[in-house]
Amino acid sequence: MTAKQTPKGTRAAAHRSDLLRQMTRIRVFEERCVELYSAGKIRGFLHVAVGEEAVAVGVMQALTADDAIVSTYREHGHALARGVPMDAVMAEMFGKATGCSRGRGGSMHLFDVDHRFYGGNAIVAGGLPLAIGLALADKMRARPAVTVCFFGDGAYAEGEFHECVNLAALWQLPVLFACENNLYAMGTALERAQAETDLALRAASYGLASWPVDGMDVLAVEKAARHAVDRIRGGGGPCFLELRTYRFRAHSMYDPERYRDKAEVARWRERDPIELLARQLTETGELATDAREAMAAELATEVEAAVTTAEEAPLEPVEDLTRFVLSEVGP
Amino acid sequence: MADFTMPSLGADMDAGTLVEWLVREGDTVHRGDPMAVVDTDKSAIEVESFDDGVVERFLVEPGARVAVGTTLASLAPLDDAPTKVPAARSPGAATTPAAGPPARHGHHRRPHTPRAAPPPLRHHAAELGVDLTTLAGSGPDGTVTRADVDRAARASAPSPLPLQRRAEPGAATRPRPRRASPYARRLAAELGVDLASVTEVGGDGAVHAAQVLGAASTAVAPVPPPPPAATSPARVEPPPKPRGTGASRTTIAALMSRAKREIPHYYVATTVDLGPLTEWLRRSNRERGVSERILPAAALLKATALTARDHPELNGFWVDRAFVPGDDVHLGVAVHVRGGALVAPAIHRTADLTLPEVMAALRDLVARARSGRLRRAELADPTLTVTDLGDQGVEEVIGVIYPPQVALLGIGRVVERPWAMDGLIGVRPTVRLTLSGDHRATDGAAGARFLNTLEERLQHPEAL
Amino acid sequence: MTITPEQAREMVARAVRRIVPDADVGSVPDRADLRRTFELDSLDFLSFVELLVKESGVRLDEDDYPDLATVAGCADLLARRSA
Amino acid sequence: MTSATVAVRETTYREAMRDALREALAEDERVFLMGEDVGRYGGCFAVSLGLLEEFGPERVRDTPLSESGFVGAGVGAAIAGMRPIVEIMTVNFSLLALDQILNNAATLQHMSGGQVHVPLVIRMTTGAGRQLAAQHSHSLEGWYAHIPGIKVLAPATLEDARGMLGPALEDPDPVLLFEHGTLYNASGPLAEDAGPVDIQRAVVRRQGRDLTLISYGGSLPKTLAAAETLAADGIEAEVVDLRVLRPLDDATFTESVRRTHRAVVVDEGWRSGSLSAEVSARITEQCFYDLDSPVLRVCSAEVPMPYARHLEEAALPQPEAIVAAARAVVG
Repeated sequence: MTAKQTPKGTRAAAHRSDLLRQMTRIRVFEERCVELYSAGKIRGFLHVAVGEEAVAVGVMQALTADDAIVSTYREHGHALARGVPMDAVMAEMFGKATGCSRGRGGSMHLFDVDHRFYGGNAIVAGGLPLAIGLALADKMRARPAVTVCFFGDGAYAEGEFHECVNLAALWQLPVLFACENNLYAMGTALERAQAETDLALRAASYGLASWPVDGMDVLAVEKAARHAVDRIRGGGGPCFLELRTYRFRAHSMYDPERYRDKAEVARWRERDPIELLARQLTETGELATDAREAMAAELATEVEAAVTTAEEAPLEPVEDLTRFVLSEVGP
Repeated sequence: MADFTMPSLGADMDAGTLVEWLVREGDTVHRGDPMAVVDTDKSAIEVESFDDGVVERFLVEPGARVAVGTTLASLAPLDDAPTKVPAARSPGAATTPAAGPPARHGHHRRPHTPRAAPPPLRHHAAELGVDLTTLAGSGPDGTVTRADVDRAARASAPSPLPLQRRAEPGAATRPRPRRASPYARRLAAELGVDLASVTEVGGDGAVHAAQVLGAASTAVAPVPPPPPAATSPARVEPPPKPRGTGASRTTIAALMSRAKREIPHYYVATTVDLGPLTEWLRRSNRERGVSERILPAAALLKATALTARDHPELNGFWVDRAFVPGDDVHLGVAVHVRGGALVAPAIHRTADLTLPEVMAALRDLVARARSGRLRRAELADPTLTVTDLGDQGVEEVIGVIYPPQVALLGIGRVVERPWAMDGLIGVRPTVRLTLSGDHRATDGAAGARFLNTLEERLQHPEAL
Repeated sequence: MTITPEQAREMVARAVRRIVPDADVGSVPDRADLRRTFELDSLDFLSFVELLVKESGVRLDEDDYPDLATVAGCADLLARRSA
Repeated sequence: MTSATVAVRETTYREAMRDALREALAEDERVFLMGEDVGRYGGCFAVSLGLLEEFGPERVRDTPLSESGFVGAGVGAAIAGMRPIVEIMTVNFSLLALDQILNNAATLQHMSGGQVHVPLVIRMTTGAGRQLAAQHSHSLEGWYAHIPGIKVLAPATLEDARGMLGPALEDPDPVLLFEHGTLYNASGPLAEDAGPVDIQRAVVRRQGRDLTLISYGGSLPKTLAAAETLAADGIEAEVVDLRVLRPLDDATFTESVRRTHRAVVVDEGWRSGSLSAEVSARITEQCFYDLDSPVLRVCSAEVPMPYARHLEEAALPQPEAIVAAARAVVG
């Protein structure tokens, strides 16, 4: 079939283009957040994952609506890739009542139960026990759902990590442990925190399938994620992906980055996940040169709209302060 | 034309110091290019530009500490030739800082809002009742001085009384207020007992409900407090008496005056033949050991208790212009404590006790009253008080009711009297019983009925 | 074993002091009425009799009260009853 | 009114709790028991003896020694629709899971703007008195009663041991049940048909009028003993069993103190910042004008619990100390 683009081919190309769009969308969103933070509009802590977009977008492709996600405080990419509305995320960062957590959680605690997005967690490895619990329930009720648990290399040092990975392996729970290894736990490089830095190798020792993945290549991430999730859904027990990635910006909006030098950052920027995919799509002719500008402009407009909506959104009335401490049982 | 402003670089940052510029005026910068180094009290951080443009003019010099949001340099759009005069500030740029202290409006004196007077001066003014805001300060820059306050105090004093007098009896001169528990204070207020007159204190040196009730049951609301001048400044605390030995003379005086002033007493009396009782007691005491022996006083108490149960209208309290019946009969027994104190603690549920139990209760109560070991409840609860002065040799006792009770029974000495029965004259042991009643609660007839029932009961001692 | 007047007098003194701790028992004339001297009411007097019975072992009924009115009376009665 | 003779049987606190567990597991398949040695070993205090054989390993799950892991898993499973009963062997080990209890179980609902509910029951043994020395003798109910977002119960009687679990499981929010170690062997009559009890109110266990003794859990028997000693001396003490440590049932104990005008709080926690401090503060706030003496507290000495019997007894609140405090307030 000589047609350059077979139907399957055009679908695949459209999909690749959509991956590019999703990654760019996260990038534009987070860069704008950095600005808003500097202008004092976003307060508290802000952890951006600029450079790690491939992990969020790639892993999410393997999930269905029924699957559950537990994330960390570097969660904007995960939330947006999972489909949490951008307006709701931005409003949450502005502390507004229309935020996805009514303005109570902020950047580190985005929740959207309709999308089974069970929040970021500000405690390193704090989300792992939740994730295996979600998986335990799904397994006990024979539901085909998979729970993806995102965490960083820093979590490796927490007791909870070892307890949960072992428990999941012991009880063969439907969990995908997605370790976003960006080589730094805040200011501590991986080799200064772990005796054995091959995290995938370490995970295998707990008796579960475990692979390292190039976390800057969204196609590679997607492929590995689909393989792992299918294996889990097929009853193969929990899987572990070590997604080797890198964050181009500081740990959070207030970090002098004395722990790494500019050359290292520059080296990793050469494998910027967005540029990597864009180059591929240009070489194959799938991506017209002006398409990226149009995409960027369109996404900038979406982000600005979210900012405007967030600025005009109402604050939660103070009277609601004590609501939801306990459940509001019916009258 | 956007500007380059001091960024917020942390949750707790509201100002930053420009350390150095990384660009020069006239340089072209692009989004993301580092523009300057800023120190945030914790560390120095490179700050990037969020816009493309040409650096027109630095508005802040290195070393200056400015609030977050303050414009550090103006940027001209890329395509414009650098103009000399900085264009009007573009509306979009953030001008008012989101956080940080408001800019000063320059100095002008607002009339009459004195810079806050230092606390000691405020306290001094309050003590002398001087309103600071009404003063024009003679101090530098219009500040109010201590001399100003003193002058104002003297100026508004009507008579040349020493400053000390004019002020509300200053805390310094008033004797340290007696410590009392909140409940004691509330009870004192409710029962009209002046705390200052309660000299009894608990083990912890404070007045508790027991002492107030003790005072109330034996004292009257104080005579209007003596004029301040009368109280000698240093009132010597009476040595703390053993607890619960009843109210002191002053409290008794207060109680009795209130009783006489407020309670319209009526009195009814009768003489009762105690022949059957004394005969019955003599016979039964012979079979009892000495410590079980029963005295007439105990028998009289038991008979009175049973009678009070028959006539509840005399067994209770007059509170807030209404009679409140007692929940049971708790006879108050007036005990004369050596040394002049007087107390009338209650024997609880007297009517339910057997005669031997009443006797034992009486002995125990009197012993504890004299050694100051009465319990709070015993002082709090008498519903009808009995004053038996037989031992003191008087034949008739016309007593004063203990507020808030509504009656009192006075018992005299057992006296051999000529007695006519069925037309024959004989000699019988008799006792004169007098009932004082509060005419607000009952009438003489009620008192009379009470005494008749009491007399009838005393004729059947075996039924006591 | 009969109680000598001296022993009886000590018993009386001890009994009175038990009831009226600060009573000055030593200087009481033999014939003085105990109840009036020490302001003993009927309850006190009952306790006084009780103490005498306990110490002397002698039985004292209400009819004996008139004899117990004075120190001398007590001494004679206790001596007589314990003979 | 002659009531039909209620069928009564002699039982122990432990058996009452076991019946409650059996009933919960039988009646609702969402319920499962999870904890260290709860299955094959039958429970460290033999509370769950026989339940593994009756309900199987899926519903009665032994866990590795991973408190944070399995408590967090309980939270996750509860979020996903299960009704887990997690047994933490003793409150001493709960410190390893305090982060999951506080930062996840108690906080998720509020932080998520009401989206996430955590219908989880956690049971813990608590208290000293068996010479287990400092690390096995803590009494930390007061810590947990400090946390908004959870309920805390302290069953002290057979009825409460039998009846609190059911309503706790029906509660849409996390409920902590503290069972004092010395109560398991307590025996006595219990109605055959004993069932669910209220889990909101405190209860007056003994009427009295001269003062109010307020206590809970393991200290209740000592407080009742002290009340009897006082009664022999003519002092009638009213004894209030708090039963619910959060939310505290102010109404019941303040009503009592308004009548008696005096209060002593008995609490096995350390005095400083203890639950008794909170009870005392509420009495002072709500009954100030009825207080005839300061509210006194009888607590454990502020020392790590010593091993030696005589020292432990000296450190713990004892009836003698309660009687002394009572006399002090009655004056």
